[in-house]
Amino acid sequence: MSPAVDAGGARVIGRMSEDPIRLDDLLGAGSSADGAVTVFVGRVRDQNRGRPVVRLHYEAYGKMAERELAAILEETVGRWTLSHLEAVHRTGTLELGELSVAIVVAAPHRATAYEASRHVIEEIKRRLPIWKREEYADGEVEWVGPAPSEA
Amino acid sequence: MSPAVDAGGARVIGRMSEDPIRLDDLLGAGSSADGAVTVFVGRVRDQNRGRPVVRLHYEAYGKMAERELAAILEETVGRWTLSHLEAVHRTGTLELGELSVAIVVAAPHRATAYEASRHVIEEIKRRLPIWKREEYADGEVEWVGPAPSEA
Amino acid sequence: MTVTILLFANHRELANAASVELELSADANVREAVDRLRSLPGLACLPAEPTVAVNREYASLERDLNPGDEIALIPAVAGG
Amino acid sequence: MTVTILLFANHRELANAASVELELSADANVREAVDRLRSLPGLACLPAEPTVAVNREYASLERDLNPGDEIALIPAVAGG
Repeated sequence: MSPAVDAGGARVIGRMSEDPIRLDDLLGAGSSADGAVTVFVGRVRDQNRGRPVVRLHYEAYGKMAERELAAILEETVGRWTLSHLEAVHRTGTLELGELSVAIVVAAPHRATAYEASRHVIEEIKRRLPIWKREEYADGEVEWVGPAPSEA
Repeated sequence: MSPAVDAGGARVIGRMSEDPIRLDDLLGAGSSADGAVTVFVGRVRDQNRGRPVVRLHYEAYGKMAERELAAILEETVGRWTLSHLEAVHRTGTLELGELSVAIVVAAPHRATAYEASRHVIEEIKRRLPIWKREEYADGEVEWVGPAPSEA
Repeated sequence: MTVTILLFANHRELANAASVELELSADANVREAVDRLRSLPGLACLPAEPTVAVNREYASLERDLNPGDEIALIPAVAGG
Repeated sequence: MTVTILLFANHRELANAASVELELSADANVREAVDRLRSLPGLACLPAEPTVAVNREYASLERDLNPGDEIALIPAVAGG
């Protein structure tokens, strides 16, 4: 569940994880040649479009999600000059406030670190076959999933 | 040295610090209403434009730097919808690999979290009266400082 | 030939099944497999052009199928 | 009137001083203060239009000065 790919010297790691994401395990990325590190973290919000969320479950097409995530990361290190690129997406039942996704990019320059990070999260949201089942305080349930464009 | 400003409900903290920056102290930012957190970290690189760096010292016009940093953060929370914005810039002598600057943004949506973070680091680099004295392996020294545009 | 269709999220709940095996003619494409799914309880209202994957890659509805292919219906739901 | 000029980075090293006190005429502006600095050892080569701050805010060279103002020369060096 932890495919590590070497593309042009960059360290690239994409993972689907049923266990909580620990930022401490992700930081310290890259080498001292990297002046810039960006971390993006998605968290389970306590509401969606104004409706209070009480419980949340991520269901994934796991093997395809791993494949797409690896493809996204490979495309990204190919397009930008990066020395470390790591992305983890949670599956399973998450508590409010828990991390659903984390992306760490280390790069020589900050423009690259921001752009590559943003690209990875947009592609994850667009392409990863993962669906979120949100249960609201009023008892209703909604499925939320990959979408062509979303901010 | 730790001015905390409340602007429209957002928690805003800007600091100049002679002590090392600890990311663990910065994370956990924002509330569970915030779906997105970005962290930007600048690190002391082991080279600059190909020349190996052996030692590095940040000199600041401290009181103006604090004032400018506070102004940047206030402008930023005024422009974007943020619930937590924190920025720390180191001064003094830093080892290679140490963090020179860290910016944490928590926001309801990811576009905001990225844009606000990028804005803060660009304004810091442009406006903060802080100069970096780089000593190279060949014994030469160069001052590096605020610049109108730099990536 | 036999193919497997994986169902996720609301599709899985509507069909009350995580996967379905279909027996198709040897020259069937993805569209024919999806059309067959519409006869299942709960899946009558599948969209005309659902997003699909074949063998873990996004694929066209016109793609020809081979025996043993793993087709997945990718539900179009609200973006998150 | 008396004003203080703060020097940083390469300016501080060139002048071998972190601050300088200047006695100026009552109607002096920032530009006149900067011009006076050029007579100091090491600061002859200050740029014609250096960046300055007055009382911890970026300011124009045409800004009029008041007694006790804290002027800072902001050295233009390579960006980082």
